[in-house]
Amino acid sequence: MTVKLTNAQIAWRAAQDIQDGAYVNLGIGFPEMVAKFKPKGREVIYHTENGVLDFGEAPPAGEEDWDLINAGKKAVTLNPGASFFNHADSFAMVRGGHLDVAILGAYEVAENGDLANWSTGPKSVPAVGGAMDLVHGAKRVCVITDHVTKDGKPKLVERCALPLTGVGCVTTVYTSLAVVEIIDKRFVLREKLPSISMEDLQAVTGAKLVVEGACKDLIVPEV
Amino acid sequence: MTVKLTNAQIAWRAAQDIQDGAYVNLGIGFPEMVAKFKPKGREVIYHTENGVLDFGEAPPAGEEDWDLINAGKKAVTLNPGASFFNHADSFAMVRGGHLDVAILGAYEVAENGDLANWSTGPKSVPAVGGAMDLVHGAKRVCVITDHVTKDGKPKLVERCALPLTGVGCVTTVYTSLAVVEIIDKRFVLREKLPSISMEDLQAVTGAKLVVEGACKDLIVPEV
Amino acid sequence: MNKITPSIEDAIAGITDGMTVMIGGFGGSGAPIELIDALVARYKATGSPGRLTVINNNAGNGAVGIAAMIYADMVAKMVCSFPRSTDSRAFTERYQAGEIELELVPQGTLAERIRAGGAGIPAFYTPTSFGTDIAKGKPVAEFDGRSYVQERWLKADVAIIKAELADRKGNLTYNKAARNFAPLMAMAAEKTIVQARQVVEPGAIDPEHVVTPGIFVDMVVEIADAKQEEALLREAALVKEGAGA
Amino acid sequence: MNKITPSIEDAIAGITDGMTVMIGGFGGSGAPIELIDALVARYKATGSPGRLTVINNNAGNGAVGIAAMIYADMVAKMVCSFPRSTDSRAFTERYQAGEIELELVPQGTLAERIRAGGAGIPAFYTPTSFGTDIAKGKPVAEFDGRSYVQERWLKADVAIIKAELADRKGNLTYNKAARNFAPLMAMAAEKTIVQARQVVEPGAIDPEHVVTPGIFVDMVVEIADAKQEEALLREAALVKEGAGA
Repeated sequence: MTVKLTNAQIAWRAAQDIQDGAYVNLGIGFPEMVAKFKPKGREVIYHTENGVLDFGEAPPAGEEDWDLINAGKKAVTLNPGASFFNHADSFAMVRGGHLDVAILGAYEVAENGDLANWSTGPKSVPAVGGAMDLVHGAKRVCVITDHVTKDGKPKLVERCALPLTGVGCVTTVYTSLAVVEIIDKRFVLREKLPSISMEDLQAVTGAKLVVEGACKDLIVPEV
Repeated sequence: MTVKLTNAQIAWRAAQDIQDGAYVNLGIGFPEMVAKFKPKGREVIYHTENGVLDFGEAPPAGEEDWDLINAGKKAVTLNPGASFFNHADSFAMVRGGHLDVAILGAYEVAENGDLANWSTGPKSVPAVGGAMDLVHGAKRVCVITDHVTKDGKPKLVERCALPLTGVGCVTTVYTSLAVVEIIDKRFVLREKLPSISMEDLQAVTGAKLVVEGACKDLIVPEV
Repeated sequence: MNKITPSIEDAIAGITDGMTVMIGGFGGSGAPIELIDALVARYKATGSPGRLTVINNNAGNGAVGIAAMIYADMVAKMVCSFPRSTDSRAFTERYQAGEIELELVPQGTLAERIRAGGAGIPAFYTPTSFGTDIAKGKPVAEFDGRSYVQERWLKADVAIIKAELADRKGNLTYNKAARNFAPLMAMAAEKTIVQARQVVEPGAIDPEHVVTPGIFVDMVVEIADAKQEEALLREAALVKEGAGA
Repeated sequence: MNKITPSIEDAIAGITDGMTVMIGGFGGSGAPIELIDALVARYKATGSPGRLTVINNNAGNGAVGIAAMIYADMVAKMVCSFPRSTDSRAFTERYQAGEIELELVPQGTLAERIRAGGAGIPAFYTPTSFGTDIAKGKPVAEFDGRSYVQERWLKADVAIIKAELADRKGNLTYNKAARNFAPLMAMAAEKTIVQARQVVEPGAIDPEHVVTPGIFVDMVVEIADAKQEEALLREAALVKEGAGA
């Protein structure tokens, strides 16, 4: 099983499902990459927890305004129609269900929609940020992740072993091998790489993959 | 007992206790009169529930802007340094304890600080407005009122008979005959008209008036 | 993304029987008269939308705005803090005849419940109304030795509000005290329909000055010369005085 | 009424041992560096104010701002959502040595708790953290079939924040995303101390554009050329790189 999507390709695939006019929050790090692959012709409005709506790309090096940053503390620019607001209003947008899509990374996703993405255990300094709010706000809570850990262990599991970020909150998982929706506490397989068999995919997945209707080929260009 | 303060004189007396730099909310109607008697040299900032801080006097007739009104739906003007905000922020100022003084009218005030000022019973259309919030927000909650009803019945009572606006909320009562503070669920008499005897004042008061230290003469100019 | 709708009828087309409708305004300031007029006209022409629950600080005044909706018998229930006004005959008549339901909410609690609806807070505690008739039947709790009443969020199917400037992305400013409940209602409604005095290009409103970010807005109709409810009431009063003289 | 204080030392004079201090800023944007520097200088000179509880989204970065307070051993407890940063050595060292306490709060809950403190709401329910370790020991309740966690308000003795414009009545604007927690902290603290880039006459800020009304502000110090925390950190990193080369 040497064939799998790169992180960029996973981000590309997730980006295809973001509709024109969507309000989107991209988590810090890998999820930020999704913005690069917005399909042409679609207008997407990005929200960041620290109180900016409709921000744009990073400014050229040397032109940063460090009072104009995103939640990852990276400098950003503004699109026409941007707005600033305080943190309570920002999380009213999140918690109040006003975002269409939130995209986050994951350590583990369970078939019941539970997500673990904030703590690998009691050793490190705990830090949760806005993830616990984001998973309960957006209409679609999407995870992008490698299908397995660096050690080859499944990240899609029956029950999360790590500390939870949220209960029953994930709607879609985009992995390096497949696209999986969580429906009625089951992993419903929507797409898989054509190069991997159902058996091999199930073997690296920690919970049952259900096929309902068609399972399409997961086809992603080189990006 | 024909000698008593006019409404204007009650308002004048209440105005004397508003300190320089105070943030003040004046209830609709009679309490609005207090603004007229602000002692010279003091700067008082008025708050109105519908989202204006630091408004000024009424504009000349014909120059009203009906989008610039107070809670009594009267046209007002702005002082330099005024601000607009939404209703939730406006009541955050109230409920959050940021106002120094709120001045309201009353049907009844009880010695335990209970106030009844919103409903005279089940017959009329009930309407509460912002009074129930105001009585739990300001640092000083002052009532200005005639000492007795039109029928001569006491308005300062042991327990309110009418529906309550708030429990244990009133701090000071300015009446047509006296100034009374509510301390530890007792009416503590601070000032009374020199022309009325303690006995006569007690006779028109529905609960015991306590004197602690000096009871000063209530002296108010013609206004 | 273009939230501008040229037709006021199209803007309100999604409002149907039995919906809960938040209507911006405090007294006459901020009342979206043209949107209300279009609703009343549609009801008179088609019998819909009826049986509405209307959330507003007041319950109409004179015969315009919400009072016109009540007179047209479109309103089954009012949620408000102050249904009495200088001339609130429409509501008073229907209420005393038992033809309209009233949920009376203290003004600050009304504002906070609407904000809570918009912010995903299903319930909160407030000192307001503790120990009063308004608190009857509501859960109470003590925090740090003081007693509080639990209040629930308020949401709506639709909010109709009046703004000053708007852009195609739905960013809004307001005019003076006409702001009042509008930014909260825009957050708390499934769909927010705005009448704005002027539509401007995105970016024309300084990002620092946006009061309602576009995420809370669904449709915008430009009404350049909007009626002002208080001005209408005063005109009507003058006409009446004239007629009486 | 004049809330302008010429001396930064006078402005912070009321901050004493054991106080709870809210500090504006998200990462480096909005960090009131000069107010913090003055606090650290006073602590180093006098041993006070120490044993502080600091409320901020983060727990300091590099050796400036809150990190400088932690290095100076002024901070007994941090209340924050994200104490890990690119270079959060100061906090990490003290935390792993058991020398500093941490109350970890999800970012949206942190914002809402501070707003609740300012708005007189002692407790509210949020879906955030339900079923997680963060919710352990907190009351939970079900509303409309969904489970929520009860969270309490957060208040402080003092807030120190950074603003863009200020007038003598305390009205404030902010610069871009430096706004973040500052308007909430100004509401939730007993005393709010502001460093503003520029002091202007009352009325110079349009009443429509005031972000924090003066009622929430107690003292204002004008700091025209304030340091920017992120810029300081990048300068420090460059110096270090240079030294290492």
